[in-house]
Amino acid sequence: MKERLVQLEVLRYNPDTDTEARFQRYEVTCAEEWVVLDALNKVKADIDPTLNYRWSCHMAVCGSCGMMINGEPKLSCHTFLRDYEGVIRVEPLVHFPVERDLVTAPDDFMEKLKRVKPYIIPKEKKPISEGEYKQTPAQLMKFRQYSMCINCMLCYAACPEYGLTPHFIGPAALTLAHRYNQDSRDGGRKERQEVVATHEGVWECTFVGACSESARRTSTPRAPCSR
Amino acid sequence: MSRNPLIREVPPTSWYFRHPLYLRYMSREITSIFIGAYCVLLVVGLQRLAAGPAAWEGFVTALQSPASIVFQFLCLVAAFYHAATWFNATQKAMPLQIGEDFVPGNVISGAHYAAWAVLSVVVLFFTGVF
Amino acid sequence: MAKSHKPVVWFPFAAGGTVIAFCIPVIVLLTFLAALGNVPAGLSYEKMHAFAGNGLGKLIIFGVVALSLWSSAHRLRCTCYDFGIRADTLVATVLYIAAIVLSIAAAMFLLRI
Amino acid sequence: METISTDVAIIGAGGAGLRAAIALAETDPKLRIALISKVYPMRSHTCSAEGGAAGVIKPDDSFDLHFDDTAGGGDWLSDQDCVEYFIHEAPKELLQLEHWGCPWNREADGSVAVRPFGGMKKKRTWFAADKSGFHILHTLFQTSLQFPSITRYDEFFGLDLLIDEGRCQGVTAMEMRSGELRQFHAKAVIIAGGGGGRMFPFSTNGAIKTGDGMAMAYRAGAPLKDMEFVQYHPTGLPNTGSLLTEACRGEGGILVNKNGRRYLQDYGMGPETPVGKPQLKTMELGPRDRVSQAYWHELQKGNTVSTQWGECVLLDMRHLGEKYIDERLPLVRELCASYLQVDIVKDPVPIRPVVHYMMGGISTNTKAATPIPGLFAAGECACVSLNGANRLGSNSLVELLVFGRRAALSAIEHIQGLPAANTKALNARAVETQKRIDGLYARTNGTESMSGVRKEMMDTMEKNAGIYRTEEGLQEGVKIIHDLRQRYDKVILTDKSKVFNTDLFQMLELGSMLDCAEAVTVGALARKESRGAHQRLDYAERDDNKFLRHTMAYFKGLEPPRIDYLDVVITKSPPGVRDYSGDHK
Repeated sequence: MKERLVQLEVLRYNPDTDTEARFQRYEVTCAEEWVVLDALNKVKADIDPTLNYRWSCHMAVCGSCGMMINGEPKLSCHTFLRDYEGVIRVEPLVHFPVERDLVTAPDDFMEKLKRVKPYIIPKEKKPISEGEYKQTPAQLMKFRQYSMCINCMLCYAACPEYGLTPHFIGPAALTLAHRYNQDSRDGGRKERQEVVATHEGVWECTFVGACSESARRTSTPRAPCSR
Repeated sequence: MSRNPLIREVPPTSWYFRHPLYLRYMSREITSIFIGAYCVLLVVGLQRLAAGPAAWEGFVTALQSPASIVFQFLCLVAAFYHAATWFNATQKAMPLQIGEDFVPGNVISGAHYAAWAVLSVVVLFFTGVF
Repeated sequence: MAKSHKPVVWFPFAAGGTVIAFCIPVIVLLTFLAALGNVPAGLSYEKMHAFAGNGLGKLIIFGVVALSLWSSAHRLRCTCYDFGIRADTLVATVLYIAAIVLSIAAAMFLLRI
Repeated sequence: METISTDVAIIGAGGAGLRAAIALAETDPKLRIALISKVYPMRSHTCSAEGGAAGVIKPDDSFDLHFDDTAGGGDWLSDQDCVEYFIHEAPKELLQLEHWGCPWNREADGSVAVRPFGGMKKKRTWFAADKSGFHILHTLFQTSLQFPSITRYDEFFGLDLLIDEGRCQGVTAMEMRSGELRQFHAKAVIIAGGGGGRMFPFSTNGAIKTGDGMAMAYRAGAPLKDMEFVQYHPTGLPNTGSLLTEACRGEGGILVNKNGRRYLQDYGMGPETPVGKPQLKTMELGPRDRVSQAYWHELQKGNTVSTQWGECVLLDMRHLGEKYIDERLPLVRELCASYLQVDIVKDPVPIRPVVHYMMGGISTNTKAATPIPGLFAAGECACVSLNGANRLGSNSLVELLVFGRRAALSAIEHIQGLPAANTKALNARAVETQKRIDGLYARTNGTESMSGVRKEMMDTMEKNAGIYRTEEGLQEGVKIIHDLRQRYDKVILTDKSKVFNTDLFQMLELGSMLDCAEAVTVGALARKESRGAHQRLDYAERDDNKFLRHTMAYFKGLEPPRIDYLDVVITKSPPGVRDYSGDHK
């Protein structure tokens, strides 16, 4: 397997000892086919156990390992070394407070997800014993793409509007609201609209389109539309 | 208590230099200055039109000043750029589903471009450009 | 949570954006040709007066002008914010009022034709 | 140390934990529920499950068939009263998820669609493309947001159970972002902490799957049951270990060796079926243990393909066509394209078996109750004895729903009329935990590197407790793991900070894994037979006389666990021959 010496420049911040963030340079031998997360794992195991970041699935579905890689919000488990040359700069996701190193605080994001009432508010309740709600493949396709969001928060880091206007509810929450609004089983659109159409809601979106760029792998957050 | 999260501020007046995508977005936003100014010019034109043939002729002559030519040119660029970005964005804002499948984005944009071209040609035809 | 007044602003904005995209380029092209000295026949006083004198013509002109004004005002507002001007309420008030005043003016001129 | 009083504490907010929380909140809105997890709920490993969830729903299927598939698939080590309960609850739970919005794939008429899966006699696997676990997890998480009585403690690392007067009455946990300890006083505790596949080097499991929940219960005195049964999934990516769902084969993918032969026919799963026309319960739709074992034999015979990632066999899906693959297996295509740079539409994918699931876990009964009053467990961390010696694909997503809910109902039963807690005694227990953590920070005599010990553990598990095992290998494995547990006390904690100290969390996780690994190896050494996922080269046959029993491992501090046995509950299906030769007999 082809190997290569990779240079990482990682943002470090430890609230116990630091008043501001600094960059630390690591050199680590990696296989050419590795992802940035593999390189970080090697640094943590062999060079510096005090480096902190989140990760779990290593298949781009759990959404833990979002980071800025050369200034772009990326899942580090799905960012391939083969696509990079020279020093790779790794920072925590922007627009979120940094707890430590690459670990950010997603509290605001979590609160916003909850605010759009992301659950079925049934049109008509029916007991389990009566079986499933019928839903044709076409009705399913209407919302499925919006149900694919893995909550990795990359779109919030990509969205300049969220950075400039932190009360903006943001792409993932809007997408989630839309996902349930479009579901044939749901009757909660009006309730959700009260949240989505407030000051903080959909009207703050100026259609930069950066959210969709950041999330091409999973769901496509979307700017508002009149529906 | 050791928790003391670091807040990394977004620079409010220079954030758009952080990413080419943001620059593209800002250049789209800036077109609104020219479009807005051009709209004012349209209102002035209406006023001249209402004021009679001499006023209208004066207006058309005034358009031919060098400053106006430059302004018109910039507006032309802005208008085309805005149109292109608008049509490209529509496919994302209003995805179109037929049956189980979504109409591909470039088909939606393509339809917009086609309609736009037809409309423009019709206007040019009726105004006697060709 | 206060309901946003933005939907009122946003729908004319979206409509205006579409109008600008479809109509403004060709209109600018016409005045640009005029500016270069090749005044298209359609821009003669008679043709323009006839078009604007017709009820449908008035409606089309007013629609294009008013929606474009409104949309531009809204986009200018966002642009100001994006450039770091944080007095959003003031900017919005000034721009929206300007758009409304100009739209009313356009309507008055049209009615005089 | 701050004390948080609650009615029920749940440790783990994956599928089972969330299902339990919702069941508690729905059944009694007045209950206070603390949902404690070391990750945000959406990060839980349930999200990585791909293929689907089994439940009898179609007219051509029956409960009896699901029963037979499960009991036989588990090589008759499943408790049949448990299987009986499970198969009847399964469709209800899946329908419940449908009502909560899970985007199940549909038939043209709008009813839910089902796909074939390994070891199942009928098509009964409900699926949402190849992201079924992801959709189940997110549906549960989003649904849980409507219940104000569920208080989430995201990124709280569970440490020790608080046991007093023989009852479990709470748990201590560390708030990861501050490094501070909290004690949760609860009338009942449900552990839903997932499995510990990360004790192996090559695993489909996420980094978080380190058996913390199992180890916590084990240390508190609850036995671990059947830990030696570790499932290898036959089709993992050879470099990252990422899962390629069984649905690849369910939808018609075939396995071939370097000679292009569909070798499964040589291992009791033949005769060959036509390519692209998979037949249930035979060839590529054999059970996971058998299919993984066939790989091992091919490896011995030199029939595998040498790749830059080691010896592989090939999974060929080309005949399915691009459109069908994109509709049914989009994630699989994407995973292969990005991590291996292989397009499954054009080329076969090299794959090999990879550690996937632990059949064993905290011993529970059909009510999801452990032997410790007040302590319940559900999901992969529990061994309710549904899966026996080998779990059938698509039973586990349903298991965490069925027994997540069951654990909640049992917890409610348990807390009726409980005497008041002795807060002082619980406090004293919590202080012991604080001391343990302080001790880790204060340790100065460290000589062992954490990554070194971890690597040795993983390599030992792979080498000595893998697909095929021997007396000699297991003896060595037992010895090394035992040794590593002693050496663990000398591991250096490099990072002495409080805030989000992943060095500390990895150290705690390593401790959990070592405890569980010892139960696996000791249990495997003691089980001198071959059954399901536990295959001994030196005891190649199943031995129902001696080993139709569950292994029970009891924690004995730094000593190896005490092993005991518990009879399997057989109600209507006596042990028989596992037949995967299809209808060809």
